[in-house]
Amino acid sequence: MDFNDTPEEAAYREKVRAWIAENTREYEGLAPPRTNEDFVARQKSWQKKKYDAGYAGITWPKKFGGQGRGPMESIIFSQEEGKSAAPTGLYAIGLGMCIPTVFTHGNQDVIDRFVPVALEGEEIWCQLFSEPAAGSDLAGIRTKAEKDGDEWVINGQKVWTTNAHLCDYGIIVTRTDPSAPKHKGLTMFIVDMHQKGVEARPLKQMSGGASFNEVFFDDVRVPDSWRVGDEGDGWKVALTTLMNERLAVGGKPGGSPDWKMLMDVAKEIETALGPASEQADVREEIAKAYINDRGVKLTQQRALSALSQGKTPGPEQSISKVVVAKQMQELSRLALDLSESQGFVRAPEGSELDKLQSSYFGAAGLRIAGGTDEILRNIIAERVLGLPGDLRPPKDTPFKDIKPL
Amino acid sequence: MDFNDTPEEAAYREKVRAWIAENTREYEGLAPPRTNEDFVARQKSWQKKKYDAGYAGITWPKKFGGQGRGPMESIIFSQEEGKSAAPTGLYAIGLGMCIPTVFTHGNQDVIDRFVPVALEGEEIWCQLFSEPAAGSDLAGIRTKAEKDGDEWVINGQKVWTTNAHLCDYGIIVTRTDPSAPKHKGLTMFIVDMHQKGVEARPLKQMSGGASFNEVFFDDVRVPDSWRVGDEGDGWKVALTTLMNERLAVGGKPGGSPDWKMLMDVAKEIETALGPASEQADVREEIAKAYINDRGVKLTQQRALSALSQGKTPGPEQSISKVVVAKQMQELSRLALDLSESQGFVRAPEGSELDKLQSSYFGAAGLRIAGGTDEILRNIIAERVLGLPGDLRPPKDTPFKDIKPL
Amino acid sequence: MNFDFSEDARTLQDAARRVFDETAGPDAARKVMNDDSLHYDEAIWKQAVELGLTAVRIPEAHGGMGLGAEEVCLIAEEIGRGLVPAPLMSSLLFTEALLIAGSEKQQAKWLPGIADGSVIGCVGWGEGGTQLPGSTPDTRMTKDGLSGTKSPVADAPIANVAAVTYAGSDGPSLALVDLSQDDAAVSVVETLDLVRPYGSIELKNAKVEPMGTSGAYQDFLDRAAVLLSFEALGTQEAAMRMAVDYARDRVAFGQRIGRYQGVKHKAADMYIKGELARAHAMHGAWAFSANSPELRQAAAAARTASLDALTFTAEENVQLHGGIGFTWESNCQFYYRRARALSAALGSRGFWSDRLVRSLEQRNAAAA
Amino acid sequence: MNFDFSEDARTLQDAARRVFDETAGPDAARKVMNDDSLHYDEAIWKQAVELGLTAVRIPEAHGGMGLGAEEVCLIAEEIGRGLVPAPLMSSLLFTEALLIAGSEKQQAKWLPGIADGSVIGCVGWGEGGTQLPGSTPDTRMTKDGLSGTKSPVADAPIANVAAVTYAGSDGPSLALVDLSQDDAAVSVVETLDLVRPYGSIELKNAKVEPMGTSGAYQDFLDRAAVLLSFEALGTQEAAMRMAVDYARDRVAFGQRIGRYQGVKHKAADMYIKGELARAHAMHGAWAFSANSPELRQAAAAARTASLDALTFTAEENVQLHGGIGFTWESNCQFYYRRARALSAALGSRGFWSDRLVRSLEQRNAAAA
Repeated sequence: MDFNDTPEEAAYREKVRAWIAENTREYEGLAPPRTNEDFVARQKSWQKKKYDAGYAGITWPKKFGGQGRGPMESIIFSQEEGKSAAPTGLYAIGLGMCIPTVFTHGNQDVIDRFVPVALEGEEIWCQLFSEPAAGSDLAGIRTKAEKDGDEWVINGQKVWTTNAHLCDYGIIVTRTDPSAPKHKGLTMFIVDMHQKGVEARPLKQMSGGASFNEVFFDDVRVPDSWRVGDEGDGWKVALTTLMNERLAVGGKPGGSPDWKMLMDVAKEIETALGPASEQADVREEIAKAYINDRGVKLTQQRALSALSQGKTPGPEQSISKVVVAKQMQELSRLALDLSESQGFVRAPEGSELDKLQSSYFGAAGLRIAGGTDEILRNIIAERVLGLPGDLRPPKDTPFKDIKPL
Repeated sequence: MDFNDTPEEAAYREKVRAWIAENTREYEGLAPPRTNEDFVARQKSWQKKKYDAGYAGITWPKKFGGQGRGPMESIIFSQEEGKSAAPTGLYAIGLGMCIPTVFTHGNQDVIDRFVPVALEGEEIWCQLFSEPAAGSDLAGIRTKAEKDGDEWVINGQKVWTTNAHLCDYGIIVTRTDPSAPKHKGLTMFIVDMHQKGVEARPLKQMSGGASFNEVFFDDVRVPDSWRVGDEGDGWKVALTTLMNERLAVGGKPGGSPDWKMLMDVAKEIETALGPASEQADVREEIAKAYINDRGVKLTQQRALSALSQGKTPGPEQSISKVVVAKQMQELSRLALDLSESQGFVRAPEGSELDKLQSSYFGAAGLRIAGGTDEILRNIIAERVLGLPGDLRPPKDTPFKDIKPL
Repeated sequence: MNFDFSEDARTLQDAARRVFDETAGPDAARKVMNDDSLHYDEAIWKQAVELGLTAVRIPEAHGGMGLGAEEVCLIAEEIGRGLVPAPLMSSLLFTEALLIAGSEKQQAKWLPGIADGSVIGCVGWGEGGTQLPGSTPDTRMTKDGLSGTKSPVADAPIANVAAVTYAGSDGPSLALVDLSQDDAAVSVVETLDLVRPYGSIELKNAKVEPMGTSGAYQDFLDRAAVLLSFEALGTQEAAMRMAVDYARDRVAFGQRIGRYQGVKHKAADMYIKGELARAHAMHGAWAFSANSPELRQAAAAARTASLDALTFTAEENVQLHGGIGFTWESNCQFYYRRARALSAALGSRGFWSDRLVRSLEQRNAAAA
Repeated sequence: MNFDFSEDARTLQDAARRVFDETAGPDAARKVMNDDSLHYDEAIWKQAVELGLTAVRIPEAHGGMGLGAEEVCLIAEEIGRGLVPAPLMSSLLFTEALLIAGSEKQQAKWLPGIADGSVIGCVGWGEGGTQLPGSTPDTRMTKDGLSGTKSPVADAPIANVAAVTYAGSDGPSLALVDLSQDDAAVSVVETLDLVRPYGSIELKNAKVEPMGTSGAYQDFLDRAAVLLSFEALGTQEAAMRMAVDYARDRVAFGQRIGRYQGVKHKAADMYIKGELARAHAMHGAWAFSANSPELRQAAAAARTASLDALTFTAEENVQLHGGIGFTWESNCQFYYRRARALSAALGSRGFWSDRLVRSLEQRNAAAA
């Protein structure tokens, strides 16, 4: 057992670390971008550098402009990138989920047209799956696409779309055959986000921020050649995309409160019996937080080890989000309770208490995003432990005839 | 608001307290009965006294030999009885559940034959409902009764029968029509427990004790006149019986560990930082235990108040068992953990640790008996909060054709 | 035995509930939240005053209704249920402070105004840090007057008078502050609760009157805890209803989500925690009205249990709604935020669970 | 990165598992439980010894296999999974004590016998009261020898030699006791675990040899905690499997109970707690084998998490079985009881969660 890079990994890490250090200087100490344009420009510039240097699409097949390398290289690059000043994030969904779906299921013309430009960073992509009535039950999609000659006409609403207002294109799942069973009548398309009839509105969250959009489609036309996968195969195709998400929404947002912050906060709080960090109940919570946070990190290192050994990671990965999200909510609440008035008054921007206040709200969202606690427990029980599924209404009823029970 | 008896209640309490004091002297300071015979004899003698003095069947209609009084009188009598040395328990199920079912649904001959003798204490009754495959899902009963002339022939097995080995008669639910839907094909009978073909075996529990029996029925014959309720009405009739159980299995066994015991145990345990009772984590548990234990007691007092006011108690009663059972398990475990080696070594009979050790096992049973935590939560959610029931297979399938999903 | 509220108390509660059902609730709260110029809803305040809700506990001699603990507890519950965007709780708590710690003269001066709604009262114990209601404040009384800062004080920005804590000779005690004086400067403080206004009261040698002993302050804490428990109960039940109603309608995988035990058992737990808290709150109401020695433990248990119930329900209400519950447009946020506000309102659960055990120990010692 | 066990370690684990699958498990445990004359299953013991399971960590010089922490951890997991009714854990723990605290001479004298199974070792730290592994024992060393009582000591009734704690000059330390001497009297002690034999070792001026420093004892605690965590993990996984298998077959209300989220989510929680514990136990195994300064925190986290996982799983396994799970005939009781045994085996979770936080504080202080 060891936690070290293999010689090959170490060498690759050396190489990329050097390159990243060299090429991220210009971003160091920059103030956060003030406008969307600044934000996009900065992200584009970095993506272009990676593309030119051959660090874009590290795991993608060469024929799609990728590097054809293994997952470890990609992980090592992201780790080093994460330690640097590099402006990242905008391409995560597009290059992580959308484009792989496009080059797996799209036709050659579509691949030639979209994949290279996307990898270079010229065009930004979003993913248009969720709907108000299709959340946990994603196949409940109602946005419809109707054939008109060799075009399709899309009408409906999507929700929880990240950065829709900054994107050029998106992949959208639509219902093309309401008389087919729920999972059979869906089809995926590429859609131009700048086209008339497409409207992205920011979706304000409980916390006040708005990192997502609602997107409305009103008679939006798409050529049949922009179809991704066969008509009626939308569900199968969407699953490819979601595979990647499950991995993505693994842990909690970087820099969010952990056992260490709880310990630090508690140290500063004087009680009648000395610092709160000496109270047995607080110590219990610190221990619990360490066990959950570190336990998930260690579990992820088990997965990395598998990849590093060329094996497939085990099912234990599936515990990550359900553990960290709830832990984050409880730790934040406890720390705010311990801080009494100070934890309730809006804390100064960037302070520990500010982090705790936002994470108390953020955690409520994290427990839902990319699979609720309940859905994830179902998945663990069914796919990992082999328990039977919930009793469901017959799967073969035509979508339009489904009567909710 | 007040917690006092009404003048009428106070007067009645005075009266019964005096009578009980007078009539329980002979039981004071007695050693626990050594044989089943002693046990039964002692219980019979007390029941007979109550019968003769007009304190048996307090809430029963006069025409069945009862006193025709209200629930408060009955409760007051039990409260005072509980404070005395009176030997009680053996008749709880028979007179609390079985006989009321008999006089509600049985024919006049059966009533005349059985009710008075039972109330006098001459004959002891048990309830034969649960089966290995019919626990939470009580209607899954498989013990069958087949008509033969004007008799019925019973074959099958019952389980979790209290005191079956001490009883003279029982009420048994059987399946008389396997081709009817599950809830429709059941019929209830009175059965003679001394009859050939009836065998009661003690059912040993995880804890080692055996307060229940398994009862086997092998070609046991019952006259049709001993049928309780119509053929096929067994489920409806059984519900009458169970109404009473829900009330019975309300709280936790008297004298079982509560917050006070946890506090006492913790006071005695010296830690590096003083007595365990001063540690914040232990204090949290004491507070939790008080909130649960006392909260349930107070909730029961809300019900008593309703009865005392001639109203029906509210649905809040339904929380009692699910709260106390889990609380009992956690409190016992925590106290045993705090006691380290001492909590693991078999504790001296009757000591606090002995109580805690048995209640750690007892609680595991209490969480299941008379409705599991899960069933009770379903009941609260559906009957109290009005949520829809679990999705179930069609109710109208003939029992014999039901294929488990 | 009659461990239940009187018919009269129930009648008053129903009246309050009818008014708040019409006027208050999440929509009214949202209106106040969205309008920065608005600290509370004057129309609701007027109606509540007309109904006599600020006058219940005030003796008739001072223009009040002279009613008991039962009535004010049930009113607090309705205020909580309706998320009522008006300074009612603050005035009720101030009234209790004045009743238990105030002199006849002080009561005569302020209670009539509270009763007729011309005066808004508030209570300040925190000092912006991690103080507990039991710890000795930094606010000090010198011959020149009272100096220190009380924050965050609910409704201070709209209040005329405040009961604040200071370091009394034998522990924290109360003082009466006329907020119209310039030696008491109130500034708005932002908190996690976007509906109820909070302020900081800065005292510079303020001319104030002491109110009662440190013992009276401790007794005030018990009564305040009982009232806040009923407010929490009302809010908790409203959040639970919201969750249950949604679970009854929302469909996923072809069935209403209320059919799933994952949802059902969560709802049952909301109810269980709520009823446990209610039992203790009722116990507190009884001990309050009967002036029983059990008040200290009953109040502490009620406060602890009601915060547990509200926190759990507010969090799981969002969870049960899924994505939509996390949006600004959803009403889930009001309960999620108010749970924080009620936690911070008078020392969070840790203070009260410890106070509970302390009082149990004292009763055991006394009994032994 | 290779945070996983070596192929060799896995191979040895599989061998152990195959043997125990055939010979051990609940039925073997029940056999020992039901026969009062039986303290353990000699056939299983012989097979385990032949397989070399008592020799893994013992240097080849002393007739052992000279293997590392990874191997012994995985063996402990299999012992736990099989509820193995033989004194294997005790001998493994005794071996670790001797390896870290014993002199070359002591090792030479005892290890060969442990390796070939002719000697059974055990470890005694408790004294029948509420002592913690960290507190100073009442057992004292005088010029006349060692005096005190160690209880309950797992497998003492069948052991030949024991490592026991006594009050060393600078804290609890280990001493080596030859149980064949008459100054060490062993009597059987009844516990909640009806399978594993426990004894009390009464020492009257016993002629014993000190073993290492108090520091060595602290290091032993870390290694013991890691081994016990793997034992707990094995037992926990067996209990989880039992629950899942039952939920897959048992039918209620026309469907297998595994379909109900109430059951499903409980099973998922068993898995989640188990995998968290496994991650920390593996961290412990690594720190053990790498002799890393992280061992103290890793061991404490592993012990805490594994007790949480085992306790939850053992309790909910009964719950999920319903009535049948509460019967003597059901195998649920073995896991329910063993969970108590493992809790008491070396200080319950409170001791270890505190030790965890203490070590985190020290590392932070050092880092700062």
